[in-house]
Amino acid sequence: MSQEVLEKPSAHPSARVYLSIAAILTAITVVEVAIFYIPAIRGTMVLAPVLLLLSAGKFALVVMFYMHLKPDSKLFTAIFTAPLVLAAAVILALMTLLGAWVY
Amino acid sequence: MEATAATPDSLESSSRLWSWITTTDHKRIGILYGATAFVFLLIGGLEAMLIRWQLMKPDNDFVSAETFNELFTMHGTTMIFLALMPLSAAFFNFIIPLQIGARDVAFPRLNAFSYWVFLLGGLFLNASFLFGAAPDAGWFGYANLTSIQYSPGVNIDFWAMGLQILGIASLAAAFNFIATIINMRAPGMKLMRMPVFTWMAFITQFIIVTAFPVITVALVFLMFDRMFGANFYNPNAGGDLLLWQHLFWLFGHPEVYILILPTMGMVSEILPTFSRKPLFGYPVIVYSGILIGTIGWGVWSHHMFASGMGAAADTYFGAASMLIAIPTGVKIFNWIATMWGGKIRFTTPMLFSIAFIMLFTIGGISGVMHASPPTDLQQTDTYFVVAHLHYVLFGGAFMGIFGAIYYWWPKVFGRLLNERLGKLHFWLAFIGLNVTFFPMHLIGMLGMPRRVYTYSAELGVGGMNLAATIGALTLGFSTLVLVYNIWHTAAKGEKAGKNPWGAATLEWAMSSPPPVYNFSVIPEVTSRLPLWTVGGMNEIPDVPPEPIHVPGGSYWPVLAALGLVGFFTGALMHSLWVALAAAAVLVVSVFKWAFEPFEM
Amino acid sequence: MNLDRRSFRRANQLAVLASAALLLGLAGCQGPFPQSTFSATTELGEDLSGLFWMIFWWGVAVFAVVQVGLIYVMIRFRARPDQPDPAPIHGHTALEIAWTLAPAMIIVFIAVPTIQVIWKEAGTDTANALQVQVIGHQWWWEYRYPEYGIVTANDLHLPQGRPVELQLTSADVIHSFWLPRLAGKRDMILGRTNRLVFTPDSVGEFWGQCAEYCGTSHANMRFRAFVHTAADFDSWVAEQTSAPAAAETLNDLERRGLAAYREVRTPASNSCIACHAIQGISAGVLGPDLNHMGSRSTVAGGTLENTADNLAAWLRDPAAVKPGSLMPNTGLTESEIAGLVAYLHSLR
Amino acid sequence: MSTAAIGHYTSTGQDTRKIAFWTFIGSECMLFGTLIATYLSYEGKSVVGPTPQEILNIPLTSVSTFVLLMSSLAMVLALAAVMRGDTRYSKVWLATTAVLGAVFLVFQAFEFTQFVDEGLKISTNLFGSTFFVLTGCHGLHVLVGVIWLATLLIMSARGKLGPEKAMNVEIAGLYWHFVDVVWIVIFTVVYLIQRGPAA
Repeated sequence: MSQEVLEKPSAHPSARVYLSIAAILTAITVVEVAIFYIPAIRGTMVLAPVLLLLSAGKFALVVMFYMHLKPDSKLFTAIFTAPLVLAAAVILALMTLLGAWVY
Repeated sequence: MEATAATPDSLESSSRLWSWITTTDHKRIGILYGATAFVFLLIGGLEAMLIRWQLMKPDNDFVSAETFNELFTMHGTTMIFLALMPLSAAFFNFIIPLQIGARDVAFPRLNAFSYWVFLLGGLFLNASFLFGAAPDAGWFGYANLTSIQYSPGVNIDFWAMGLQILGIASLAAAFNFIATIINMRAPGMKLMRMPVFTWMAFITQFIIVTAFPVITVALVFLMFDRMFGANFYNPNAGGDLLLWQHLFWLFGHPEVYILILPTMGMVSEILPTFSRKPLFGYPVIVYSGILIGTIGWGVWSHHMFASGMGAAADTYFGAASMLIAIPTGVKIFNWIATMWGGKIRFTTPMLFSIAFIMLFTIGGISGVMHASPPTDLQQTDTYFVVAHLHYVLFGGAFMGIFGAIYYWWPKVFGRLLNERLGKLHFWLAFIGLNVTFFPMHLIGMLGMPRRVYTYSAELGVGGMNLAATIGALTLGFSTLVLVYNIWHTAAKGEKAGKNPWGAATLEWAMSSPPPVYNFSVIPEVTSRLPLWTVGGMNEIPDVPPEPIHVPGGSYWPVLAALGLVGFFTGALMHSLWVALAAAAVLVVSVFKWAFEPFEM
Repeated sequence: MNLDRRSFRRANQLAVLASAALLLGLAGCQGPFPQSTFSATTELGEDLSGLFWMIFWWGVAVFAVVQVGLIYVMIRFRARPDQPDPAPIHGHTALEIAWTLAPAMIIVFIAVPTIQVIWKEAGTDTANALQVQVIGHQWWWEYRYPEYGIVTANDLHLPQGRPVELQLTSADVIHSFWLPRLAGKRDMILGRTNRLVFTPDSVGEFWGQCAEYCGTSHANMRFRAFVHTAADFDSWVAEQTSAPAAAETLNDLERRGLAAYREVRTPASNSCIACHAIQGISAGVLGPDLNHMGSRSTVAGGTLENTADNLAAWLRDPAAVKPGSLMPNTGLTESEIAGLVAYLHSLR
Repeated sequence: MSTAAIGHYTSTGQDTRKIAFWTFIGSECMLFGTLIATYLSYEGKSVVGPTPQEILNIPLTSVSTFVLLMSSLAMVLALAAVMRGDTRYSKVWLATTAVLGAVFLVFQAFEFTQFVDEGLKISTNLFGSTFFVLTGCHGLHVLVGVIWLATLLIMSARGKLGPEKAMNVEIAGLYWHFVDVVWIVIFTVVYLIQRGPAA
């Protein structure tokens, strides 16, 4: 967060980029729901990691491109990711301490 | 406590009261915070006196059990949420913009909103006394004592909603200060050239921003359990009572760092000034502050060693809690090194800061004693912990804050507080504190648990409890000496120039009290200690070369605050109409506020 | 300036003397401390206080270093008239490393024994341990010995030398079982069972108290533990498992008490049999089990000695003894109270 | 960061409101993180009553997820339109975003009423309590977003939302995308990964 003189304004991506990202997001959602309905995967242990990965992908896409975090100053990335990581840690810690990992 | 107005030219306005109600000037909001918090400090202190009077001797009947339980709950809640945090906020408000060379905070109206929500929240919480239903489940309010089954009255509703309101005030202020510190520093003031008080405040705001949502969620769960029959803390429906303890202490431990870090910043400003020497190891103090803030998030369950979480959890939380002693120890050694080789003047702020180091060390050590889970099995929930927490919160936070009051008073009001009365206040407080809280280590180890309205004579701790009561009365009286000092110097205090203590940071570069625009020209700094370094900063003329636009007042923040607190009052009264009406006031005020032309 | 230094030094000595006198004087003149954590009598208790004293002496060492350093600095570097401004020293890396490593070393010295004790206490085997279920109620203690089928209240009886495993839970809010001289404390939480394992070594009477704030009469939730020799414990068990004396053997005062005990009052929840249990007479579960109540050392959750007039005072107005008590004031007449006291004390 | 000329000096060259708002989003991460942590910790621990497997309606929520994704697309297109000063498309895309958000809320309201009819209320069991508070809190945020977008739409209709006001729209966009991102997590964690014993 060193002091930068007025940062060079990076142009916002064109509409075409946004449309392609929307298409990817839709595709991932369709895949997620499809996986949900495949009985072979539904009951197994592999369902959760796959779905978490896919949704993390959607999460990153929206945050980096729609919320313009990727081209923006690293200041915003820092302010957003620190609490995000903390929130993830809190989720894992509470699930562990309250005994939620039982299957 | 109607403070003397800042410099006459800065506060011309039709009626004085209306100008205070609609003020958006960070300096006046700081004074409002300080005055309100000081009144709540006196209320909390009165509650402490009543508690000590009841515990003066075994089987005493000065107050009933119900009243005692309300007193210790309100003493804890008031001291933490209504006295200590707002007193720190008073200094954040007044001093941070001056230290970073800004004309005001980033969002002045949001700043006013924070204050009014805080004030109304404090009144909301204390209004419970008028209904004879003050909160009585402890400042921590463990689940299912707070459930509707075991606390059917409105006591807990007052407590939970009061904390929600105060949480909103703290969060709003935190966003404001983070934006101010990041974006409104004077040219040349890189992050590592910021004064240490602003650094510690910066870390504190990030802890507030991440910790308060957790207790907000915990309180929402509690309110849904009580009002809509939800099952969050209902073991019969599969709920786990430890969920509340985990969520509360996930907020609770970062909270105690919210309480102590600002004071560490204040002490780090006072010690160099009166040792005539720069702070020793500035970057180390800053990084250890950041380390305390982050590790502070990984230790919360040391409040729960007796709840049977299992050996693995106890081992981790015990080790992590001990780890925090290292950055704290490093700070203490750096403070002593600051004084080493200095030219030490024992003014009142300096005495309070030295006492802070002494007493906070004792509190830190007694803290490490129950960071170890097995010893905590004897110490938790006993008076040993009461001694520990008062050494770090009174000996630590309040001594530092009293020092800061005497240190920055001339800058805020233009007059120095009387040194002789200051020293009397210091010695009475120092002796009173030790006489009150040192015996409590022993009382706890000899078997007296916390929050008991009485104890049997055979327990053998009657004599020490009497000593603690005498000490508490001394402490109470010492605070009155400060009140007299304030009243005495309001008119007759020695005039303070720009820099009565010869300090090094930016807030001493303009007149006392500062003009409403703070700096006639925006300062440019080239060093961490601008006033002590040759060419450290540009010249600040007394009269601004060209007119400076000062934003006017606005009444939308106070109306929005009334709407918000009205909504909670409606919820408390289980009256949908009051809640909806208040919500309407809030929404209208927010819209009007958003569209009000307010030129920064 | 002189005034500050002289008054400062004299007042400082005064403060140190006052604190020291206070500490020593008051500690000495008190009688024996029934709930002191300093005089543990079990291996578990000794482990806990051993750790405490180890950390305590480390603390005293650190305290000494800091205070001596501070006082030396205050005296050595106080401002002397027309003394030049000191050199602006900003830092010293070697020193920083030194006083980061030093506390880290101390922490290691403290952490290792701590972790050893944690895992030792968690790992104690409870093969032939005496199982006692301890159930916390708002403001009294219920004990159950499944091995002997005994249900009692407030007085915990344990045999010497045999490990005991307390199964701690609560029937309402969170309490905390604290028996300083034998075992430290452990929370009692509705919906969970916590365990506390220790081996009572020396015979005697040990006091305990609830340590987690649990409502109006949290201060009155006390109990006593009695460690007996193996023989005495067996005779206690025999006494507790014996059937109550037959109605005919009661004298007429006790018989009047039995009648009062059995009487259905208005409202029905005011009648003794609604909450209390005596073998063959009533099976209430809300209040303490009154079988063999006469042999108990205290009344009203450990707050009053079990004497006739204490029991009478308790029956006359429970809320006066334990504010917020769930036992209602049943408006007993003096003769009913006298009868009940005699009858209850007859249940040896 | 080209959206708004910066009136006065700032230390980082970024817009102060944007810094404050990203901090607010960080704080909201902790709020939703705690809600999700409680949901996951209590999953499968309900003693009685309908379980997630029995009652969750995946087709309906898949559609509402798609609706929210498309509203994010509409939001960025609205921002692009405002930045280029294209008043017509500003209004079109702002309206589309608000309407899609409202549709999502209708779907959610329908889902809630259906659950209540099938016997899952907030007081029924742990699942009911955690589910309704988590999704209800998210729904409230969507409602606030729709009102915010409607306000921007009115400003744009009155010609008061020119390129110089683009930062207002960008910040509304940050809020809207964040609410969408939270739903992405909720949709996966609550609806698709139904842990815990089937009924």
